[in-house]
Order: sequence, then structure tokens, then C-alpha cells
Amino acid sequence: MSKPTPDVYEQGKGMDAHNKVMREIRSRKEASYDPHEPTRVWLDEDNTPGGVKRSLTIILNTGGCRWARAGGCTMCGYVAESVDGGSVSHEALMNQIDVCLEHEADNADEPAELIKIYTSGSFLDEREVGAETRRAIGETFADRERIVLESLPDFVDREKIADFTRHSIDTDIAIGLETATDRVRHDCVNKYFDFADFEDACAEAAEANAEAGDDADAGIKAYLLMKPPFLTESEAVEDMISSIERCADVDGCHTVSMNPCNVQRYTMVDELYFRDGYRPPWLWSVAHVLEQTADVDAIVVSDPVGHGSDRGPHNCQDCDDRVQKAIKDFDLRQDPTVFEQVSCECEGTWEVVLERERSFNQPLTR
Amino acid sequence: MSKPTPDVYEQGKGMDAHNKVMREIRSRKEASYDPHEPTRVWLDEDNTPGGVKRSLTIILNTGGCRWARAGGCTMCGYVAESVDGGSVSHEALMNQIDVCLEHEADNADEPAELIKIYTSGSFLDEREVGAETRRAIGETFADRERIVLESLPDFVDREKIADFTRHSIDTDIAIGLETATDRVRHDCVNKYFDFADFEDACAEAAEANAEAGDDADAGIKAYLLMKPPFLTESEAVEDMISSIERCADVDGCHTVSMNPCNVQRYTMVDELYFRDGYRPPWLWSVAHVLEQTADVDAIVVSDPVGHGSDRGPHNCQDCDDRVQKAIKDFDLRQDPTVFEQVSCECEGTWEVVLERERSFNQPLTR
Amino acid sequence: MTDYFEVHARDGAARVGELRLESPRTTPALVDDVLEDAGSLWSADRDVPEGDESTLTVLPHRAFPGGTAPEVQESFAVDYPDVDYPSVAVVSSEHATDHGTDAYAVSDVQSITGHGAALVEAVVNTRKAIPADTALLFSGVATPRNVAVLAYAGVDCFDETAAVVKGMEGRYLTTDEAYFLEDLEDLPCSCPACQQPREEFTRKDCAEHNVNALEAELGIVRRRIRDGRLRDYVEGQARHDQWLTAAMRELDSQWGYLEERTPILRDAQINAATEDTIRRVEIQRFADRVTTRYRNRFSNPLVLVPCSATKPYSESQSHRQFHDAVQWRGHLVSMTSPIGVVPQELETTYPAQQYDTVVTGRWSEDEKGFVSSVLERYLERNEYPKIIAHVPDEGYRDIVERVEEALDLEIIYTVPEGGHPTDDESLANLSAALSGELKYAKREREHNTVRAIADYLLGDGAGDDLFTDIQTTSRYPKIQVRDREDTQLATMVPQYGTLSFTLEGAKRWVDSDAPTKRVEIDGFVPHGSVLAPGVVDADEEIRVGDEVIVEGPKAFGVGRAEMFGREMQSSTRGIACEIRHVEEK
Amino acid sequence: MTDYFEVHARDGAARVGELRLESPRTTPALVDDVLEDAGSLWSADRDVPEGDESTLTVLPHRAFPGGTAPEVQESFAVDYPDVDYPSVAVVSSEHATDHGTDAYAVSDVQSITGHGAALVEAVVNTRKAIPADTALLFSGVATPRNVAVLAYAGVDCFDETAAVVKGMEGRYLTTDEAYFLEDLEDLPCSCPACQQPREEFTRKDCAEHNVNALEAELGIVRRRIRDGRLRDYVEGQARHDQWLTAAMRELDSQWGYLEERTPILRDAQINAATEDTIRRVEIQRFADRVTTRYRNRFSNPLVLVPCSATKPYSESQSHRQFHDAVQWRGHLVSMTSPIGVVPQELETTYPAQQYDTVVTGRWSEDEKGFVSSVLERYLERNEYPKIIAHVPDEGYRDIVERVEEALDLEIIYTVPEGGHPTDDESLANLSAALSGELKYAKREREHNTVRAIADYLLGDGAGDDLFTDIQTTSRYPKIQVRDREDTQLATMVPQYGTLSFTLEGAKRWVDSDAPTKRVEIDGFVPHGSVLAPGVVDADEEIRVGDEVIVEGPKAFGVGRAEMFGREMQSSTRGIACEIRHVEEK
Repeated sequence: MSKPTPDVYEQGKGMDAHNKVMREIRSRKEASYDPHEPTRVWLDEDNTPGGVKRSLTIILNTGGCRWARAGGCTMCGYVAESVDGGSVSHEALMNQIDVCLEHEADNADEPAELIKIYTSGSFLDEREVGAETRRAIGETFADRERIVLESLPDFVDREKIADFTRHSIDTDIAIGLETATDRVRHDCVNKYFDFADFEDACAEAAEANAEAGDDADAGIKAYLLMKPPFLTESEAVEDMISSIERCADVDGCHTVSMNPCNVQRYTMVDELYFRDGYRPPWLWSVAHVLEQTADVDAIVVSDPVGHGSDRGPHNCQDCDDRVQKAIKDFDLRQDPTVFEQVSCECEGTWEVVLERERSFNQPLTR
Repeated sequence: MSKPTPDVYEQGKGMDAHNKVMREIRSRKEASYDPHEPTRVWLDEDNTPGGVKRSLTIILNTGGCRWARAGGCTMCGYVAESVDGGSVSHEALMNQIDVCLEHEADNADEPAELIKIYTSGSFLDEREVGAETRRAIGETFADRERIVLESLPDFVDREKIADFTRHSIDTDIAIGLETATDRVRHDCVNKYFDFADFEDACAEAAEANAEAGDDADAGIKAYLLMKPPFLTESEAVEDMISSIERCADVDGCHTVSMNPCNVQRYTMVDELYFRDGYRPPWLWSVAHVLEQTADVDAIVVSDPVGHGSDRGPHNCQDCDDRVQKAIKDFDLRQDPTVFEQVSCECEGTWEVVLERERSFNQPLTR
Repeated sequence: MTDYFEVHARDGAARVGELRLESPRTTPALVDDVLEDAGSLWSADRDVPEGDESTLTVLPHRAFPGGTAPEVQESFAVDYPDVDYPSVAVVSSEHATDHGTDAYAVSDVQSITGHGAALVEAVVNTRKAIPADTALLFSGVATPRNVAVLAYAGVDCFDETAAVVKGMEGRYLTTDEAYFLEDLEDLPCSCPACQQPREEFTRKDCAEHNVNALEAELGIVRRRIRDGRLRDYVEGQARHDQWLTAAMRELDSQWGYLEERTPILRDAQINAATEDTIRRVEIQRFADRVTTRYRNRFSNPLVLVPCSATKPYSESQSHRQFHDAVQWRGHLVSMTSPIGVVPQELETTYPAQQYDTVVTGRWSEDEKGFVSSVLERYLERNEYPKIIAHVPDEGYRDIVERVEEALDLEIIYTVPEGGHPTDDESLANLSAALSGELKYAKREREHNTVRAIADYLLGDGAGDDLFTDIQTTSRYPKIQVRDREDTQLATMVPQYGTLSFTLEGAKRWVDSDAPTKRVEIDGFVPHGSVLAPGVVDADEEIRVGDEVIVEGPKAFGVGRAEMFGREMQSSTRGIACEIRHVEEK
Repeated sequence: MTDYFEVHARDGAARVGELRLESPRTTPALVDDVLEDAGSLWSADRDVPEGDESTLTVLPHRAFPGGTAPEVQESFAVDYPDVDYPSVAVVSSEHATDHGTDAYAVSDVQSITGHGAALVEAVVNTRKAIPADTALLFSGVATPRNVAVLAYAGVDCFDETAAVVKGMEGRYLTTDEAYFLEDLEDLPCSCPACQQPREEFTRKDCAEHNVNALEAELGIVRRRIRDGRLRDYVEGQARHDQWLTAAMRELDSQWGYLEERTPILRDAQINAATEDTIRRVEIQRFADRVTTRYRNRFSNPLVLVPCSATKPYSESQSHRQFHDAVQWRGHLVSMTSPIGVVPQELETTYPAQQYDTVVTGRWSEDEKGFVSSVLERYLERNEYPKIIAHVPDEGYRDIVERVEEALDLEIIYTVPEGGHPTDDESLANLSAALSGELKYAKREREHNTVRAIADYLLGDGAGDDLFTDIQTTSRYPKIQVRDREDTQLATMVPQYGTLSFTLEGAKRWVDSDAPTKRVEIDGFVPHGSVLAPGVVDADEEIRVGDEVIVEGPKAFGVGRAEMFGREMQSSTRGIACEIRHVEEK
């Protein structure tokens, strides 16, 4: 018998394993994409510190996430949608922006007040989006009210933010924090940075905000992952509530977006799901977290993707649409009483799952 | 649909059927016997109107029961033990008596006070035992106190009884009445006489008794059959209680002997038993009847044959010997409290059988 | 006239019925509390009782227990009076006759219970003698273990008696055993009687438990009959006592009795979990129809493929791959245990679409024998220009080779030894084996499908007799059959792969040479249901689920049978068939 | 060291055990209320909890659900601390190892439940990795329908969780189904939760019912294990779900796992009610021993006869009639499904005397194939001057003729076509076929019987090695074996047809060439039982019920094994064997 060891694994070992497995999984996917087309683009409405705004969301194809190429996050299948191999040129990126603007012109009556740019990596990482491109994009959207830019915390830098605030665009850096708990982020998500890095990024954004003065606001929007693999439903809920609370407490972080995990192809989560080892979170869990954190000092939103399907967050099929609607409603109004309007017999099942699911019997339901 | 008919069968038809079937069944048995040997002989103790007496029981081989040759009683297998074909000569019968006396001399310290002669037919039927033989037997046992002679009621005649009372032998005629209910006697037992014939025989015996004056008593001992085929346990018990009461009420009948039916080979009862259609009575039923009729104006006795075996009256095996002992005890002392001494868990089963057995689900137990 | 019993649901010989007493009772059920025994004529003369509608009165009877000689049964036979309340006649299983009562108690139950062949003979005999819409009562024998098989054989009413008696004898009854109470350290049950310390549990409690267990089992039995899945249950349950398994098997040998009572389609899965499944009516009937009624109408090569767990096969991943390789150049016939062979046109028919088997890859000799014989008969009836066996080694190849030898055929095998039919190499071989063959058109496919279903449902040649000159519309599997003038004749029902006729279709059917199944009714125009009293006559060939022509002096219609033919003839209550279309004459 | 779990009874891979907590619990059982989870290391760092003897503590764990890659399992593997209270380690079935805990929870239960092969692989893998006297826990999967098969595979502990969850989902669980609550018109159960009007029955009640049903089923399972009859139960119960039947069959394919755990004798009947019975360890082992260990020592003709329902055969009416005709002039060998062939000397051995089959007179192809192959192997090993087949047509004659052809034999048939072996004509033929043959003496018969049993029990040739120069006393079947000096060596035990050795017999056995099975013990003199901790080593060939030599520095004895060999080696609790005779050295 070995002696009890409080910390029972070597830090790096887990990461190596995750990466090795994820690399193998991702390698099964064969696809490549045109660097002159954005990965995706769509129009929507979003709650922002300045109220609910019409939004244009752009998934920029930037050659993909470096981390993902090393293996990457256990739930993330986006990498494979990026350009194979290297980086994307300035021209190509700007072509992508043009495509997006055309989409907007074709589908909306007026320009969106809010622009959101994601890259499946870090917009602020200059190896992905060079300074030239960043500045050009800042200029392109100079007439908009607000912009959201995705980045890992390492790359958050007041100078880069200033490329947008200088055009009086309120600027939010979207950070895929996933959870405030380093252990879960490392072991379950396989994301390598720490909460302290996030706090540093927030401080940087706060600084940028101060520097921008009244012209524009700058801040951090934290993206959290509801129910990473290996956690039970109740562990996921608890981790999420505490993560939201901790994020909201950080100066500079004004919004938290909770993303319920969905099962993407060519991910470790998919492997688990395929072998009955993973179930996406209940929509009740999402609603519950929103209710429980309604009074934190931040906007908390969630936009469950693929709700109601087996691979997305879901309840019992009967009530999925209703609960999803309440969540979207909450996103806009931040009013927890919206959840009082929905109920379903399956809430009892969910409660039992919270009470009884253990990591050695999960998932208890399909 | 036919109209309701209160008496739903033709009298003679049932008898014909029973006889036909019994003839067929009996014909399967191949055996014949020496007319110079009695069928059986044994020593015992018996309760009589004059108290408990040492007894010598003789089963005389008289050529067998005429009725049985026609088919006969549904439960009776004795016929086959009789001499094939015709009657037995005076000499042969007297030889049989000699064999019995030798048996007595060899096995008893002193002569029995009570002699019992059965013939599997009628001792008083002169086609079986001629007048010469009857008188010779009367003389042979002139020194005994009491004699019991088996007969069908038709042959009971004060003159024939006088052949014994004239030697100052108390004389009992044993009549196989089986039941006081004509319907049951006819349909279930297939015995052709009526209760009225029994009453007539009793009257004849009473007359003989009167004629004998103080020298000797004469009377009738009724033999009843506990649980003929086709009756349920509770029907059998009820029929037996009422039969005992009716017999005791008849002047001239001083003793009732209840014989629990046992399953003899080459009988209709055996055919039923073999196909799970018959179970011999419970010993609890026998005890119950004795208890219930303890206060009638007659000696009531029972000597279950084959008790405790599947083919004889039995309870659950555990208690058979104990209940049998109580019954024998009651025979001698006529004290119903003997039954309070015995109990067994199976009494509950018996009670349920009494309550639930129907002729369309019998037998409920083995 | 059975005014007081009606059959509501059928599952083979088993039925869910209703004793229509003051408070109705759904059978199979215990009837202790509503049974009034007018008594035995053996022990006393009896008056015909008053009776009333709250109870089931057993009329005065002479019961003949097992072993009673025929002569005795005959000479003591009782004529039952005609009464106007719910009544029961007592009959011996050997000499049962129709007495016009609502129910029949079998007198020799103790002799037939415990013996498979005897039970089956007794039930079949009795059922044959009494009308279909009367209840059969077995008193004094039901236990939690045997009652499912008794109901499966066709018994409707039971009582607590045996459960109580066994309890008092110290036997603790469960659906699997009759445990000696003294052997039980704890009580494996959660009924109220068992909610007490073991040491306080008496034989009376045991009797109560036994009754509870029996009641619960009857609940399962009723549910299973309604679900059309009692046989599946019995294939497991019967194993708990040898005689029950024997009874199930003996009943399978009573083809006439069981086949008549088995619906031709049903919305329920068939579990193929034991070797006895092969002998189910549904399985044997399918094999029989495929080899005597169905006829292949394609001129393409035959492609034998293994079945898939997904049903219908065409929706499975493996069959999609086969299809991609075949590309309508071959006629796909799936080989499967325990169904036999399933031509592609019949993949939605019952039970090809409804069976589910145990997947271990192991074939028993009996399975191989059965599938071989079906394939052999199939190939004797259907000739192909070429036969391709796209099957894996285990089981399948064995079977094909046996038939190849028996019929002296030449078969092309496209799956390499040890390979799997969905391997790239196998699929390439398959495609290559079909190279040069012509594709058949969608129209041909659809026409042949509805013709094949007509053969299968109605009889040999029916497809050609009915559907020679047709057009088909709508998407497979919901094909609509129309004549040249676009009048709809029939629709394919994809759940069971059957055909629903329109009035026009029905007329074409009646005019054709194809055998029809007819229900002759009185002078009325039925709407919705035809009740049994309205039926004047019905073909004995009708089975539950059959498409039937309903005709009388005033109406012509088409519908679906809810009773089998003889049941329609002899019943005085209940729905005989559901009308789909009708017109006044 | 497993201080807190002990196995008390074994039935194949299933066990009745005891969780030795403050209030002990008999397994297989639900353990919800005594399970304390110290939590997952995925979500937080955890301290090793205090723990106590009232609960089973799940030590801080990283559970790997189904689909977790091996590299991840390896790198995140947890070392469990050594604690002095009842503890559970969480292991994945793919990478289970011994952690010194009392119980093991399998982390990928959800992935393996519902798949026969996966379940069996998981249990077998895990059981191989952990000591025999530790409990296996499956959390979140047990239902009334599957728990018997799970226990049969070797799982000891369960919880209410799945039953509760399904109940809350509106599934009403019974031992046969997971009914949709909304489909149920009445509740087929008598548990307290079901004692209310249907319309008031909520999903919470449904959950409660499900737990009650699960508890009750576990009660049956425990009783069945104690009775040595769980397999008989499972042969029925497994049919209610395809994957359970698959699991049972897959387990039969795990010969090593199952054979090791199956006792060589047992005081329980074997129900041969399905085709799967043939694959039971007991059946296969008997066939194997009869065809590889047993050797006929009579020089008389072989007389093949059909088996009888009465056991041992010689007490049946039919065999008495055969005997009357044979008169010790022939060697009687009974043919039987599913046992194979039973030479007269082995008629009392287990399970020849303990099986009971379904009597319908119908033979399946698999039965015929099995019995043929056994008979063939038997006749390859044993030569006879003449072979008489006194068997009826159906099945039996088929088999004999197959073997006759395969081995090119000449066999005399004494039952006329369509006749029965007990017909007068058949018996006369039998007697005639043996006319002129010499009778063997009672002494020869008895000597050959104990020698045959020695072969069967101990190994090929053992009968001659041990019992060349003996005399026999007492009446068959309680034969006593003595040496020439009248010292008793062994007694035949008629209930199982085994031999009980005396100390002298044991010494003769040890000195002989016959293989012995040995338990090596510490330096003590055992009386009554040898407990597992006292075992130093044990032959891996030892099976429960085996006669074993027990020897240590201080003692020599003989007794009967209560554990199998590897279990003796790895267990730290429980009775290893019962000593019959012992002497101090």
C-alpha cells in the first residue's frame, strides 16, 4: 500500500495525457477551410452593460488555436474548423470581415450596435491576428457602440485594447475562463492558465478602461463552461455558482457568460458521450445557476447551444424549449422570476440526479 | 337450453355406470385364495355397550360379496380377496374358524370376550354362510360374551340372530350403512339399499333383543364411510355428523363405527387418487366428527386404517400418530377432551380446506 | 348468450376480458369474492338459486374430479338450467360442452395442473367446446408462479385458494418458487404482510403474502396481454418450473388452437431470447408465408445479406452501406434468426420489423436448421439469374453453403473469410459482383413492394391479381396504390407493413381471384365497429388484424378484424371488426 | 487486508457476503445508507476522511467514466491511502488494481450496463484484479430486472439510485419490464407505495415502488445463492431483457472465470429448462470428466438406455425393468439431455442425480449434437465387446446411429421401431441380446463403482492408483472402502456420489500417483474449520466441494474445500475448508 498523498498526481502528467488523447481524436477529422471565409457569422441580440443590443457575431478563421493543435481543451471541437497548418494573412482576414459586413447588410435593417469576434483562439494573440489587422478591424467598426474580442488572458494588454477604445468603441475582452477553479480548468478542461492570469487580465482591462476615460469603456467578459467532463451534475452546478461569484468579484469583469457544454465531434467529451460516460448539463442546472447568482455584481447570461438535443444541454424533451426560452429571457432582463414561470415533472428527476449522481455512477440519465 | 330439472339424473343410470366401471377395474386384479384359510384374523380391544373387551376379529372367506361381483362399492377392494366364483362349503368355512381359534390360542392368554366376523359380504346371507354353518359357529362361540356379525340390512332376521342369542351371546349385527344420506350412498358409494332398509334391520334386531330377554342383548352396529369419493372434505364432515346423529336416533342401533376411507387398489377411488382426483380424509376431520357427536346416544368409534400414509386418512405426517392415538383413546373412553391434547400447525390448513374446497377444485391438498 | 362476459383484448390464447357484474371485473383475475357456489349435487339435491348480477353463480353441479371414468361422467352429467343472471357451469375437461353459461369451471383442475401436456389438452378441449366469449375458471390451482402460463393457455378466472392453502402449509410463494417458509431468513417481498419481523411472520401472514403475490402477478399478466407481450414474458417465467416450460412447448404444438388466436400483426416487440421463440406462431407463419405466398418479381441477382438490429433493416447503417454498393442492381434478402429470410419488400411486415434478438454472434444448431430450411424453400420457389451471398462466416455462411449444396446452386461469396460485410473490401467485392447489372427503377421497386405485401397478406398470386395495372404515389414506406384513373385503392401502413384498402380497392379485391376474407352482417349499415351480434357469418380463416370485407343486405365495407373468424361466429358480445370505409347498398 | 467483508456462500460467481459494519449487512444488497462518499478529486482536493466502522467510506477518488482514454486513466490514477476503517476504492473496469480496500466501486458502470459482453468483460477483469474476499459495488445501475444477472456475474453491492431515478422519470420497474407509468391502468404490485388509488400515484411513489421491487428481488437473489440455484433463476429472469440473456451467454463463454467459481457438487437441483443449460459449467464439466477421466472396467457388453425422471436412475421403474432384463450381464450407460452419458457407476454423482429436465419428448438439434459428441468421445475411450442400444426412436436412436456411423461401430438395437424400451417385446429383445453373457458379481460392481468415482473426482487413473487392492463393505450406495486389513479408507456419499476419505485413505491417496489437491497451512492443528488466514498456499485446481489434503508443519488432515484454490490464497477472511480428520505430526 502506498502512503496517503494529498495531491495524488503529477501536474504535468495529466496535461500530457489529455493532449496526447485529444491530438489523436482530432487527427481523425479530415477537413480544411477557405481562409477568405469566416468560420461563421450571425445576427442576434445581447445583453451588455449598456443594455440589450443588436449584435453581429463573427467567428474569424485565424488558423486556429495553437493550444488545440497541441491537444487542447477536452470539449472543444472548433479547431478542426480552422485553417490547416499556419496563420492567415492580413488580406484574408480582412476578406473575412468583408463577408461578414455583407451578411449584415443583407440581413439587417441597420448596422449592429455590438460586434463580437471570436477566433477559436486569441484575437489578441498577434501570431493569430497581427497588429495591422487588429487596428484595421478597429477602424472598420469605429462606428459601432461596442465590440467583444475573444482572447486568452495572457494576451490581454491595455495597448491592444486601446486600438478599439481609441475609436470610442466600448471594448470587452471575452476570456474563456471556463471555471474559476484551477483544478477543474486543468484536469477536466485541460486549459493551462490559472485564475490568477484571469485576474491579471481583468486588471489590465480595468487599466485600459481608466485610460480610455469617458470615451469608451473597457472590460472583461468571462466565458464559463457549464459541466466539463468528469464532473457530476451537482459538482458542475456548485463549481459554476462559485465561479460566477468569483468572477463577478473581480474588478474589470462586468459580464459572465455561462456556456453549457455540448458534445462536439472529435473531442474527448464526444468519446465519453459515445461510451455512455458523459451527459450534457440539464437546462434546469443552467436555470438554477442563473437564479442563484442573480444578485452578483455582474451581468450573467447563458445561451445554451443545441438545447433539447441529446448532444446539447437538455431536460426531458417536453420542457426543453420552454426552459430555453426562460433562459434567453433572463439573459435580456436579468430577472430570476422568469424561472418561476416554467415547471415540468422532470424537475424531480433533475433534483434526484443532483442528490445522487457520483463520479462513479455518472451519468445517471441520458 | 334444457329446462331446470331438480333431479338431474336417472336413478339406474348412475348405478349401471358405476358397476360397469368397477367391474372393469376389479377385473385387472388376478388372484385367488384358499377356501380353507380365513382372509384375515387378528386380536384387539373394542368398546362395546358392555365396556371395553378383548376381541378376536375374523374376516371369513365366504366366496365374496355378490354386489362386488356386479361391480360394487366405489371404495371397496376386498372382493378380490375372496374365493373366485362360487360359494364356500360348510367344511371349508369351519376349517377357517379352526384356523382362527388356533391363532387365538397361540397369541392370547385367554379366549377373547368378543368375536367379530366379517365376510366382505353378508354373514347372514344364507347363500354365503348357510344355516348349518351359522348355527355351528354360534355353538363354537357359545362361551364368549359377545359376537359381531357383518350383514347387509336385507338379511337381518330375528331368527338368525337367535342362533347366537340362544347361547347367551350378546349379538351385534354390523351393517355397512356408509352414510345415512341415500343420495350419497347411491351416487358416491354405489350401495343400493336405503336408510329405510337400515331402520328395518334395526327394528328386527330390537325385536330379537326383546325376544332374547335377559339372556342376551341384540343390536345393530352401523359402519359409516368417512369421505366417499366426489365429496369435498367439508361435505364429508357434514354428511358424517348428520349420519351419526341419524343412526344414533334409531332404536336398536347402539354403536356407530366411522371408517375413514382409504385408497384400496383396484377401486374407483384408486383411479381418482391416481389421477389426483381424490384425497383420503384428514384425521382432523375424524377427530372433529367424534368431538361433534360425542353426546349422541350411541357409542361412536373410529379406527382409521393406514393412517399417516398417502393412501390412508392423514394430516401433515408430523401429527398423524398423535391424532390417531387420540382417536383410539376416544374409542375406548368416549371422552372428547382427548382431542384438546393434540394440536399442530396443519390444523390451520385443514380449516382452510374445509372452508375452500369445492367439488370443482378438489382435492386441495395431497 | 353470454351477457356477462366480454373479451376486450387478445394475445394469442390469452385474453383481457370483463366480467360484467354489478361491479365489473377485468380478467384474468381472482374471483373469490364474486363467486357464489350453489353447491354440489353429489352431496345433496339443490334448488336453482335466485342469483343476482353482483355475483357469478356456480349452478348446482356434479363435478368430476380427475380419474372419473367416462361412463360415470356420462351417466351423472348435469343439464344446467337457463338463468338470467351471471352463471357458471362446472364441466370436466374431457367432456366439456356448451351450457349457455357465462363461465365454465373445470372440475379436474387438480389433475391437469402440474402436467404440461395434460393442461394444454384440457384447455384446448374445453375452449373448443365452449363459446369464445365465455370465461374459463380454474379454481384452487393458481399460484404466482403458474398463473401467467395458465392465462397464456387461455384461462380467465382464478381464485386465491391454492395460494392460501400453500401459505397455511408453510410454503412462501413467489413468481419463481415455492419456498419453505422455515428456510427463509428474510422475506423477499415488500407486500404489507411481509412488513413485519421475520419471527412474527405466521402461516396466516404467509397465506396473505401469497395472495398478494398472486394479485401482483395477475396485474403483470393483464398488462402483458394488453401490450401483446405475454408470450415474451412466459418465455422467461415458464422456466421457473419444468412443467410450465413443458406446457408452453406443448401449446406451441397445438398449432390450430394457437394460430387461430394469434393476430397477424401487432404493435409490440417480439423478444427472441430462447430457442422456443422459433416455434412461435408469428415466426412460423412468417416463414410459411414467405415461402408459399411471396414471389420475387425482380429480374436482378439475389443479394443475401445479414440482418441488422435496427428495424426496418434499410434504416440501419450496415444496410445503407450494402445499398450504396448494390445501388438497386440486386434484390436484397436479409437472413435472420429466428425469422428466416426477409425479402426487401417485406422488411416492414410483422414481425420482421418487430423482433429483437440476443446478439452474441452465436448460432444454435436449431437456428441454423430453421433458417436453412426457410432459405431452401425460398430458393426452390424463386429463381435468380445469379446469387450473391454477402454474409459473414459465423452462422450465415454455414447456412448458405448448406443450401447451396442441397439445391446444387452456384453462389458468389463477397465477404472474405474472417471479414465483415461492411469492410471496404467486402463492399467492393459486392459492388464488383454486380457490375454490369441493370438498376431497377423506383416505380418497379414500389410496385413490387405493394404486390409482395399483397401476396404476403392475402395469398399466393394476390399481388398480381390485385395490382397488375397500378400507379404508386407518396413516399416509401407510406406508398399509396392507385389505379390508372388515379383512384386510390390502398395504402401501405409502414408500422406493420400491411395494406389498408379503400372501398374501391376492396371492390377490386372482391372482383379479383385473390382469396378474400369476409364478414357477413345483418341488414344494417355499420359505422365504426361491427359488434359480434351483428355478424351473421365469418370466414374461419380470419385472424385478428386481417383486412376484411364486410358485407350485408344493406352495406358493403372494408375494415380490420378484431376477432378471429370462429370467434366472430360464436360470440354474442364484443367488437368483431372495425370498419374503415362503408357504403350503403 | 479485508477486515470488513467476508464471503459466506458461493454460487458460481455470485456470493452471499457480509459487510462487517457496526450493523452488518448481508450482500448482495443495497448499501445507500451505509455508503459515505469522501468525494471526487476531479472537482476539488480532498482530505482522507476520518471514517468509522458504521459506514463504508469511498476514499477520495478520480472516477473514469466509460470512454476515458487509457492514457488519461493512467496519468490521473489515484493511490488510495491505507485506512483502518471499511473503505471503498473507485476503479475503472479497464484498469482495476488491488488497492487493499474492502470494496471496489466500478467507475464505468453506466457504459457496461446494457451490453452483455461489456458487462461480463468488466466484471471478469475487475474480479481478476481484486482479491476474492472484497466486495464489488455497482452504483447507479441496479433495477429489479437486471440485478439478478448483475449478482450472478459477481457484483455484491448496489444502490437505490437507478430505481429512484427511473421512478422519477415515470418508469415503473418490475422484474420483467420498465413500464411507462402512464400506460398502467392499475399497479401490478402489492408494495406499500402501490396501496393507493392509481390516480394519486406520483412519480415519487413510483420511485418508492421501484426501490421496494429492487429490495424484494435482492431477497430472492440472496435466497437463490444460498440455495445454489441462482443460475436456474437467471435462465428464466434473463429472458426479460435481451442484453441480460446476452450477458448470461457471454459469461458462459468465460469458462475460466466461471468454472473456478462453480462447486463440484451441491445439494440443489439443476433445472434444464432452456438450451443454455447445456453450457452450464456443471454440465460441461460432467461431460468432460466422463469422457476424459472415467474408464469402464467391466468386460460385459454396453447397454445404452434412456434416462429416467427419477434419480438416481436405478430407483426408477423403467430402470428396474431394464435391470430385470439385463441381470448384471451388461454395463448400463444412460443417455440423457443435457448431461450426455452416465455410466451406472456414476449415477449418484453431481449433477447426474440432481438435474431435472422438461419432459416433452422433443430433442433440439443442439441437444442431439451435444449428446452425440459426448457419446462419441465416450466410445472412443471405452471399448466394449458388444454394444446394445436399448433406446426409443425419438432423439435417442438418432444419436446412437450418428455415433455408430461416425465411429464405424456395429450396434444392436433392441427396441422395435415405434416401440418403447419398457414394452415386453423390447425387454425380451434386450434379454435375448445378452443371452450367454456372464453376470458380474456384486463385489466387482462395488469395486468398480468406487474406482469409477475416484476417476471422476480425482483424475484419469485415480481409481486404479488408489483402489487396486480393496474390499468393500456396507450396502450400495453407502459403500465403504477398506484395505485388506479392514482399515477404512473412504466412504461413498450417496447424495452427491462423492468419496469421503479417512486419514488412512488420505495417506494412501498422497502416496499414490493420483493427483492430489493440497492446502498448505501454518504451524497449527486445525479442528473443524481452516480459516483463510491460516492458509499458506493452496492448489489452484481446488474447487468448492473438493476433497483436499490439509498439511502443515504440525498437522496432516483431510477435509472438504469451502473456497476455490485461488480464493484460499488471496482471502484474509472466511472458512477455507472443513476438516474431517486430522492428526498431529
